[in-house]
Amino acid sequence: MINEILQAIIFPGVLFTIAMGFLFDWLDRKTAARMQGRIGPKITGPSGILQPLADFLKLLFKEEIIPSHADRVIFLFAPALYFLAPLLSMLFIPIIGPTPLAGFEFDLLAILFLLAYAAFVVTILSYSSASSFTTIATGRLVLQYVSYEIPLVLAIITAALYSRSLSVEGIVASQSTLWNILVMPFAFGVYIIALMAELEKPPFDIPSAKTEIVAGWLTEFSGRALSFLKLTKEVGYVFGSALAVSLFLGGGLGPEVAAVPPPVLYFVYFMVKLLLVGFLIFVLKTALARIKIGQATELFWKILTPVSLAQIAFVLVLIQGGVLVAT
Amino acid sequence: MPRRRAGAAIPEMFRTMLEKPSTRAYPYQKVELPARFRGKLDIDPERCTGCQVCAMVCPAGVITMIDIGTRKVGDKELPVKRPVFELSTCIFCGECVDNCAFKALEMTKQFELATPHKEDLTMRKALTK
Amino acid sequence: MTEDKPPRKEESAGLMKYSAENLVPFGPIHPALKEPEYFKLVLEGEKIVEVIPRIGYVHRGLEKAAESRPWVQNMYMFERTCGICSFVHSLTYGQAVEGLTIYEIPRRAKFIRTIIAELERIHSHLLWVGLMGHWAGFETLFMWVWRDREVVLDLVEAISGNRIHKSMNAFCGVRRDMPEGMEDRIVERMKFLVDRANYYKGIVDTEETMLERTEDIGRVSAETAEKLCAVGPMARYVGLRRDIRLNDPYAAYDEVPFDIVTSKEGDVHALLKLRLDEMIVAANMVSYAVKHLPEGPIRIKIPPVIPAGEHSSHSEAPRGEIFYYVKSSGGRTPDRVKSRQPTMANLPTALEILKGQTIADVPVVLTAIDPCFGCMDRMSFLDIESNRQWTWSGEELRRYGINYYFPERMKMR
Amino acid sequence: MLERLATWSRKRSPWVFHINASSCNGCDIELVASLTPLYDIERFGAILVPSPRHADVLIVTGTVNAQTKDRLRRVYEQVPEPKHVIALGACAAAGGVFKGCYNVGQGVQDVIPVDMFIPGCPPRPEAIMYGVLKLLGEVK
Repeated sequence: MINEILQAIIFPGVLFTIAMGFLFDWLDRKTAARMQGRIGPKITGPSGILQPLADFLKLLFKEEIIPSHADRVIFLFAPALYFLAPLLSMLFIPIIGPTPLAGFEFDLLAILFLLAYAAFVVTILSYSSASSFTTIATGRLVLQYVSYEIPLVLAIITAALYSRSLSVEGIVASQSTLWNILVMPFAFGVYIIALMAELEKPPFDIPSAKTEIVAGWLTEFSGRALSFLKLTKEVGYVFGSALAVSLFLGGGLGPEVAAVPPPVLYFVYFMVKLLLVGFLIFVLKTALARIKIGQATELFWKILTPVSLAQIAFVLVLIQGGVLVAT
Repeated sequence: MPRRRAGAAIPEMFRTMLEKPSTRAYPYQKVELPARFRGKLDIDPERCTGCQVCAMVCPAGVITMIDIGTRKVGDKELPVKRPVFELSTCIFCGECVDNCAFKALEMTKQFELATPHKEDLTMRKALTK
Repeated sequence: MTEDKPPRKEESAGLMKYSAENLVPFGPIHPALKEPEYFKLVLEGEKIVEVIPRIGYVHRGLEKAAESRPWVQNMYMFERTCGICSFVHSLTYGQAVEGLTIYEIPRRAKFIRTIIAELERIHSHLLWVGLMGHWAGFETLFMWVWRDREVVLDLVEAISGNRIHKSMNAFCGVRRDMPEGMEDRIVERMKFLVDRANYYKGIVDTEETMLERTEDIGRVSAETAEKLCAVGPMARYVGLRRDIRLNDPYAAYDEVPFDIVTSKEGDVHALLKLRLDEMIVAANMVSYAVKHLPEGPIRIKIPPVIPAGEHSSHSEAPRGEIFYYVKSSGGRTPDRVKSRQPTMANLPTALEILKGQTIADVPVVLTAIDPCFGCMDRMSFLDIESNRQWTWSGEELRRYGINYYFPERMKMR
Repeated sequence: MLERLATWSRKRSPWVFHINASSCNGCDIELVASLTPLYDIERFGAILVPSPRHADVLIVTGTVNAQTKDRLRRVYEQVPEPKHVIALGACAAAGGVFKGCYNVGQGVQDVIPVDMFIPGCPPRPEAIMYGVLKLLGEVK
């Protein structure tokens, strides 16, 4: 019992997830900087690896200003609610073995619910601060959410359909011979693009576009609330990539090495794939300019939704035809 | 018309990533300044005669002349003046240096002038003599 | 003073017919604009119906101050009208004053002026291309362009001693000669910049997301642009062949071969390419001028008193035409200096383009004119509350300003 | 212990909000240049933030004129504690070449308290970096 509680709190539970969030933020900033010909964070810890931690702590110790016209209750508590979403979802991902910490038979549905929940919380959060910039940002948030949600869910459903399971554990287990990405490369692509939209990474940083609407929905937040909102985004980054690894890249599965104990091996494979997915997003994010909200909606509805539907049809044909059925 | 594609910058991005970053290691390494760099103003008190030309030409009103005594010319008592520089407002144009007939002024290469107290930037060097 | 209550400023600006929800402030302190300037956007959803500018945040009262300062000091003050096109301001002011004197400017000085002005154009255009990347959310382009821009700044610093405010101009000449042995270095750096400009042209031509942000955005017809008095690149991108360097050569532009670039497309994408092309032309001009630099003196010293008369001068800044008018009554200070800046001329066009765009286009379109509000905010004294007219001396105006705005202000200089 | 942690994090993560109080752009572009690859102030954790509520350090450029005076004060009040103000350039420090124009004041410190002056017209990016680092050295 104590072991499990420790697992949930430290490794591979909450603290590990937060640490990974910091790591991803650092890698993100560092790779972007290197690709732009800069060094990026350097003096905070070795190569600046503690930079996200310093940012987080500094914001924690800062004064928190609540705008007079804001809805106090939501403004104070919603960041915590928002923070829960990716943190809870992370418990459904198997990291150090084929069984996740809190998996159950239909946990994929829970993940989908938590995704929608996060979008909902962030919308009321944004609306609660009631300034003209956050109002525009709220509109953009909602519009972006309804745009990316359909392709995102369709991509997830594709994996679930093919693996004939609604639990992350089951989907990972079904990929022991063949990774899903080889069957459904387009679903993976759609998932990554939709994920970038969910994380508000360029080119989809529309709701927090710096040069258009100040800091978007983050404009009015300061101090502790801001630190948690930023942390949530980073943890969401980790969770999104981890889900991609589990759904399409076979989780921690990989060739066995005799000398290494299976949990360690599983963890190493998982981390390597996680960082690869993260790196893919870093590169895309650095290479693209921000698009407009109308263009984003068009991209998701007119291009990516048909693509993911075609992918589902293709997978269904495969299943009906009995070719390449997952184990 | 060239082909449109998303991510046209990716090859160059990877090339840049593998190169050495172009950042100059400034605080750890001294800056190489060109010979003509116009930094902090400096005065040689020995050479200054208090002729006031610098105070007259300065566009930013950096220089004020202060009486430090008198001297006798013939049978008249004339005030002896020396400049005081308010460097916080200096625009580093070098007009005073160009106009100083006695070569008392020069622009050094010092540019690290940040200070929490504005008073630190008042240069009274010429008065000390 | 009339008996009626004067209309509130918002009413007089025609703002009252819009409800508060539709009004979104853009500025004065906004991350997209590095300078404080205020635009009220009237929105329907994301679409812009009307833009109401409110200018004057960078007003410092230069023209009035010029009347109480000696001629040479004004040169340095006008140079600091704007940090990006600083040289061309002092050049134009200098030319206007030189027109009042009888002296001939040495040929070498003219060439050096051309070199510095073109280096400044390269730096300004690169700055704008980089910032356009920043406004469109393409940080990588911004970082790369600004990295390459440092090449120009290093050259400028080596020639003049400062990266931004060169302080190179003097009346009838330049203050510093070209340093020895710089020729090869300049030519080689210019070649590098031409290569980079060609690469960036490729990027803005092929990168899908960048094209989506810039293509078909900010379209304006040649007639409208002409009617609204667009100048500089804003005139050239719709196909008008307008360039003071060509139409009315000053400095050494009649001796350095070049051709201006125009475009027919008339959108922001065309502007991006036009500015990069202009940069290439400027780089070639610098190379030519450096190779063909004539020998001779660089400066004639002139007395501090300028003969009476009036004269005007104009020149092509990176953003368009700059115009200076000076009037002298033969004293140590000018009687009147008037300057008109390209941003002021281009702003009506930008506001016209903005109508009908979405709010996401605001930074891209508004800054497409390469705004320089520091240049723009000139003396514009208008008392709408009482129709009184009177004349003030500079000293009185200063007193009034201090009393009005800084009642607690201690003594000024 | 907690105090030391707070000081450490504050020294390592100065988020900068930039206000142009009627500057000529020279200082502004040099400030932006200090973010770019050749100078890269992000090495020391400094980034430019878009909203004053996120900021720790307020960098003010330009002669504070009548129009921007109130706005400067308002933005200053929006920055959460602890906050620091840097006056960048000759104009922000004392009015620079515009000292004596009828519309401008004599620097930022008449409007809001200033912790660090960086003179120069405009200061080099290195000088800006030196000023920011010197300010961080004094952060308690």
